[in-house]
Amino acid sequence: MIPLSVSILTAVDNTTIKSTTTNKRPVDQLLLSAHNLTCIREERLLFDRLSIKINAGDIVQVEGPNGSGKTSLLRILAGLSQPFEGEVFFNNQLIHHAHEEFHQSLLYLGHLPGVKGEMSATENLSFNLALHGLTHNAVDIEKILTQVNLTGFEDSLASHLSAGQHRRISLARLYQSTAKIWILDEPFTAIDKQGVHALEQLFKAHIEQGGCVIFTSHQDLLTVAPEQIKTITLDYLDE
Amino acid sequence: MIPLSVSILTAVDNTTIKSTTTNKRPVDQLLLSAHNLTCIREERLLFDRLSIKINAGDIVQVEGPNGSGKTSLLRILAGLSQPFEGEVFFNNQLIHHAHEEFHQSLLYLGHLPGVKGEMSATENLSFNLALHGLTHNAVDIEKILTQVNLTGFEDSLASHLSAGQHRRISLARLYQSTAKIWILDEPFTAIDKQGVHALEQLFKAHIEQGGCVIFTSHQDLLTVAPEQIKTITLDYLDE
Amino acid sequence: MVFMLEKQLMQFETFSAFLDMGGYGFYVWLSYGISTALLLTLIFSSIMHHKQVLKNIAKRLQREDKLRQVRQQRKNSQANITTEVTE
Amino acid sequence: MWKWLHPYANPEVSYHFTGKILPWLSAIAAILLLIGIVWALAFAPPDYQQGDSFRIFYVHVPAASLSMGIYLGMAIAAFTSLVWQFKLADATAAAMAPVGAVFTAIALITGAAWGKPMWGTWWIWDARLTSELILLFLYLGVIALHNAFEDKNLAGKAAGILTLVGSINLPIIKYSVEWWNTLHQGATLSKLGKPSMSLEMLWPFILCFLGFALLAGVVICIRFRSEILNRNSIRPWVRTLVLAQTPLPTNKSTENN
Amino acid sequence: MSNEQNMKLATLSYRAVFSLVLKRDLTIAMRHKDDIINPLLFFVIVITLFPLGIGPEAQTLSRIAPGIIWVAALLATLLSLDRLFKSDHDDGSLEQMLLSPQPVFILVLAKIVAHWLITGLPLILIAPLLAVLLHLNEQSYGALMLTLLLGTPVLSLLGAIGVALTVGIKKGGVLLSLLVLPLYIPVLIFATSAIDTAALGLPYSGQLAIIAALFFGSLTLAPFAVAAALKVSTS
Amino acid sequence: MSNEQNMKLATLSYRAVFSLVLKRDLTIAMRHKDDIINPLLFFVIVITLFPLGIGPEAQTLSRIAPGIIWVAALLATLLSLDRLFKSDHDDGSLEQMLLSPQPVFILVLAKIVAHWLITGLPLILIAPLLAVLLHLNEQSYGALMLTLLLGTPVLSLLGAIGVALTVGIKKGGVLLSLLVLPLYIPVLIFATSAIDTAALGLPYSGQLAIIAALFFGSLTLAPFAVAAALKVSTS
Ligand code: HEM
Ligand SMILES: Nc1ncnc2c1ncn2[C@@H]1O[C@H](COP(=O)(O)OP(=O)(O)OP(=O)(O)O)[C@@H](O)[C@H]1O
Ligand SMILES: Nc1ncnc2c1ncn2[C@@H]1O[C@H](COP(=O)(O)OP(=O)(O)OP(=O)(O)O)[C@@H](O)[C@H]1O
Ligand SMILES: [Mg+2]
Ligand SMILES: [Mg+2]
Repeated sequence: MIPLSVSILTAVDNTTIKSTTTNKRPVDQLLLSAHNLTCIREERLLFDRLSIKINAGDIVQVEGPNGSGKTSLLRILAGLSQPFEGEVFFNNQLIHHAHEEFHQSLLYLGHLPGVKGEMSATENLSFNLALHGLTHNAVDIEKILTQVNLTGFEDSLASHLSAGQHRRISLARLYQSTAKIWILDEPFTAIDKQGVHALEQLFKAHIEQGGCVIFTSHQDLLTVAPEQIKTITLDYLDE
Repeated sequence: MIPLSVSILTAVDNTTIKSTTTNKRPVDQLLLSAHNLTCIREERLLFDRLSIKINAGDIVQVEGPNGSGKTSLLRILAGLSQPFEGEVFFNNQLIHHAHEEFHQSLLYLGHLPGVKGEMSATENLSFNLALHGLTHNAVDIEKILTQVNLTGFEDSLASHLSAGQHRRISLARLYQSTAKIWILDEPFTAIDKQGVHALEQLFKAHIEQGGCVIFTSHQDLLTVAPEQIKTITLDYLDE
Repeated sequence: MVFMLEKQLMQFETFSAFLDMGGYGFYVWLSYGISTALLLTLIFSSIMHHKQVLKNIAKRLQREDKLRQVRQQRKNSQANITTEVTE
Repeated sequence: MWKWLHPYANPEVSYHFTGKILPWLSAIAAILLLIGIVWALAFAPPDYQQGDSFRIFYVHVPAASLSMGIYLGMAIAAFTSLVWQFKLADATAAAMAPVGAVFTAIALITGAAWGKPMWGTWWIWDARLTSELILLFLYLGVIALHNAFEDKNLAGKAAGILTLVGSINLPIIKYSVEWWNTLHQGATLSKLGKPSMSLEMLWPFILCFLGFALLAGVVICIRFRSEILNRNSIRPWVRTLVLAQTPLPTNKSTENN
Repeated sequence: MSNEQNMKLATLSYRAVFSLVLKRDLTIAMRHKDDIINPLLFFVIVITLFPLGIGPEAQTLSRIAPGIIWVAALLATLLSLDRLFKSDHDDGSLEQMLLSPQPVFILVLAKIVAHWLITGLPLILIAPLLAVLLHLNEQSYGALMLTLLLGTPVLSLLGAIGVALTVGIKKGGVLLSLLVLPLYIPVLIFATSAIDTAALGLPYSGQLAIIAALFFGSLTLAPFAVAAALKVSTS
Repeated sequence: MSNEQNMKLATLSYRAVFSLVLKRDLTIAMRHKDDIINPLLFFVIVITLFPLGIGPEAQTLSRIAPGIIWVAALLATLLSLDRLFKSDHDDGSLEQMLLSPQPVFILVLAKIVAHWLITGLPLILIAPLLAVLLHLNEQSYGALMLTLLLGTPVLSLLGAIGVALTVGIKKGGVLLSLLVLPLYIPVLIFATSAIDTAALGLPYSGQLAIIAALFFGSLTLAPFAVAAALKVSTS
């Protein structure tokens, strides 16, 4: 309950918030904040009066055992679910009120990749980008697919790809994202080691450009120094 | 193409087979073997004339980048898909011929957990066990669920559980399995660290009892000594 | 005048006439019967539903209790192990 | 705008308030219905044309009007909850649907049982009958949708949207069915003109009508209370209340307090 | 791993496997009570659509009532077929069943019986009511009930073959109807003909015998066809 | 991240968003050509079931033809509704669309239009053929085509509301019919009544006007109802 001077603020009982002050950015630009979030699923209290502030340049890892509420928290931050109580702010406005700007600045990838099996990798990617207001020519798309190691699979239907390749199509959006806020739910699922490495590099580049990354994972990041990462550790409440 | 003296045998081009002779079991009991497997998906050659022998006491990790054919290999070994060429033997019989015995000795968990969202954790587990010929009373079931950390969720519908808890219901079967051959496709997906640790212990116990484990994962096992693990590394063939 | 008098009286001379309803007995009693049955079912099921809700909440409270105990036990045993190790 | 409602908008207050008025409401409803029905069955004069089958009237018409009235109420509640995020309205709408469905079913069944002696058939595809049948489907749709969601808050919102869509459609349906019937069938089986009701027929009718309406209110109250508990089960006041009433879940629980 | 004494490893008897799977499917259906009510409601609603589309004259309706009731039963069964294997396929349960040491045709038979109990039986129970709505000839009620009793299991059995064939295909919904409806045509023809014959007061045992033959034929053959189809469509 | 110059970030115009989503949905449908053929085949099969169930007399058939064609159109649309949002929901695309900066009602409208192009339009094209099979009165062909042209979009629009409400629910299949079919009744009644009126050689512009009103009403209101419903049922 003690407000820290750094980005992530308060929590009750089960939630440990670790945050270090290695942020070297001159101005801590506040991107996303949550105030007194309480979440109840199945009549079970997942977290209680959780307050978070996320600045430009933050990498936030939400940790915790299975079923502790990581996905629930991320969905609330993205505005996909309503919390039982509490609010989420973007630019000092409630996210429902700043609907369009918030969605312009948000990139959310959930457990489900949002990739159509009936379309090719190229078609999937260009639709996903266009939907978020980014227009590309074919060459760009091919370049991005190369970056996620899908060369040679550009025209395969997504349903004919392996689990990891399928996920890579959705991750490809990260390479061209203009959104500042990335919210990623277990982005490393099914991705091979080299892919995980590439993703981590991408995270670092993104925060250097003034973005922030909020993600969950049961693996630790390997190439990002631990002190660069802020962690929110959720745990079962009634302990 | 050089037949090694140990369990895993031959492969062509892209497939590295590493195998160490730390197996201290007096008799190498052959459990599963594959002969000259060739797999073609989407007119792409995944592996060519791959031969494998898996003995009691083996932990075999199938490795390789996304899309290299791990899932395809595991499904062929379990008899769920037919290879383009080659055969799989169990007890020196083709697996289709030894249908019932093979299925008695096999536990396969694929990408999909095989858990019904409409049933509770308890109901799911006891059905899954009963289907494989294991009968239990309620106390046993509750005990197993405690082992996979689902205490308190016994009666929750599976669709109301988190991603990891959902998978844990299917993994619970491992705790009571009488099958010798475990084939597990990315069993650690969505499982938290403590859960991964518990699974690894389970693997060790299983091979000590004369079973074998064939699994894929993009993470390395942490508590099993690397020399205890045999790896089959698949890679893109035309590289 | 006769009408006015009759108003005070029951319309049926005998009980069986009452049951017969001028030949329409089956239909009248069918209507009233089914209506009563439906309404009673509705009332009964609403009350049962209410009790079920209360019961479910109570059950959940109990389950949470149990969960808390299990976690506490686990925590204690873990604490024991770590202290043993450090000693 | 809804400030003045504030004290009643509190779930705890409204739970206890409805708990207090419930016994009174039930008592009045029971008395009215008892008197009304005995009067209707035994003392009211038979219709000069329909004879004693007319006694079905005393159930049929209240049920039919309540079936429509309750849908209207449900639509208003759904509107309130969607527009002003007024959560209790949600619970009210959820409580009304099954009650409305039962009254619709009663209207249909009593109507059919009246139709057999009067028209010679249990069912004809008359405008009024058909639209009442469709009303039943609308009710069942709302109930089924409500049951299909686990989270009752979401269920309320979804059912609310459906109720509103249905309420826009209801007049269209009614109108279309009426038109359809007259187009196809020149001479509808002549329904009895409104009997100019004598007082001795009117009184039991009024009693029955009020009785049924109050009964509907009572059941809606009971269901409303369950809905509130369901939606607030995490609140401390519910916990204390439940613990006070059911020390052990196996014990029989009493719901009146 | 040391608690193997707790359990009994048994090759279950056919009956045990059958009742295990039957119980599971019924449990799942009971969880969503809607699953039972909805095909029924669909049946009722489809039947009410016809008077609305055709017009309210009792005579026309009575003439076409057997056809309408049977077509509606066909469609209601068809729509509910998805339940049979689709969801089991999508969550991997089907894979597990095929890998279990139990004979697949028994599993399949149990699932089909559960499907009929959930969808076919309620249709039969509500059919007389709908017959009233459509002014069905009073002499035909017996024939209607008998044909439904023998015919709806055939619908479930034959339908299962169609679902098994399409289960691996995304959006098999309408493809399914294409495969299954032609198989349903004999049932439809003999059933309505039996009801029409009954309306004339003539004996209809011939038609009934044919439906019974269809029933026993599909009961013995369908489970094997389904088992084979499942193996093909899931690999 | 340094290649931002390669792309243009633009708040797309409504038209651009609309055509983007429309194109996508049509592409997906074209991949499975079945998607277009199947509702059509279902329509044809259901209509051919009736002569089988009712008997081949031309007079009866001609009498009930408008009703049967329209009921079949209703059911074919209903069966194909699943395509609208279900698969997008199951693979997470719907979530992404709701999170995109584009207004949801435009996305929704595009999807509905695509659905109509894929299912409604083919029905209209094949309807005359089926009308011949059922001996529809020759004077009614115009009315049949016009009512289908105005009526089937209403079916897609109203149906979308039902799908949006049930998209988060497993096995919403039959629940959907319960929600949607009552809403379809006015279209059914006015359309068949228009066709019947036309058969008598009378003007049917009244019925047509009402169907047109339903069309414009649902065109303006349904996208918003769908957007609201989607937000509720996906959270
Ligand atoms: C299943 C069959 C029937 C249904 C669904 C039905 C439905 C309705 C409905 C919806 C109303 C309107 C209530 C209101 O406006 O408040 C009504 C009123 C009425 N019904 Fe029926 N009815 C049926 C059969 C009958 C029969 C067979 C009779 C008598 C022979 C009858 C006599 C009346 C009368 C007298 C009224 C009150 C008239 C008025 O206030 O305008 N009904 N019915
Ligand atoms: N259903 C399918 N139809 C056609 N081709 C497929 C199908 N599934 C996979 N493939 C192809 O087979 C190749 C191997 O797929 P597989 O799923 O075996 O890879 P994997 O090694 O398990 O990858 P991952 O690590 O991503 O799970 C892929 O390149 C893919 O293109
Ligand atoms: N759809 C749902 N309906 C009801 N309860 C749910 C639902 N999804 C999750 N829950 C409950 O919410 C709790 C938290 O779930 P959540 O998915 O947020 O966990 P998580 O931290 O993401 O876990 P994991 O690491 O397994 O992904 C779980 O205990 C579960 O019981
Ligand atoms: Mg999660
Ligand atoms: Mg794989």
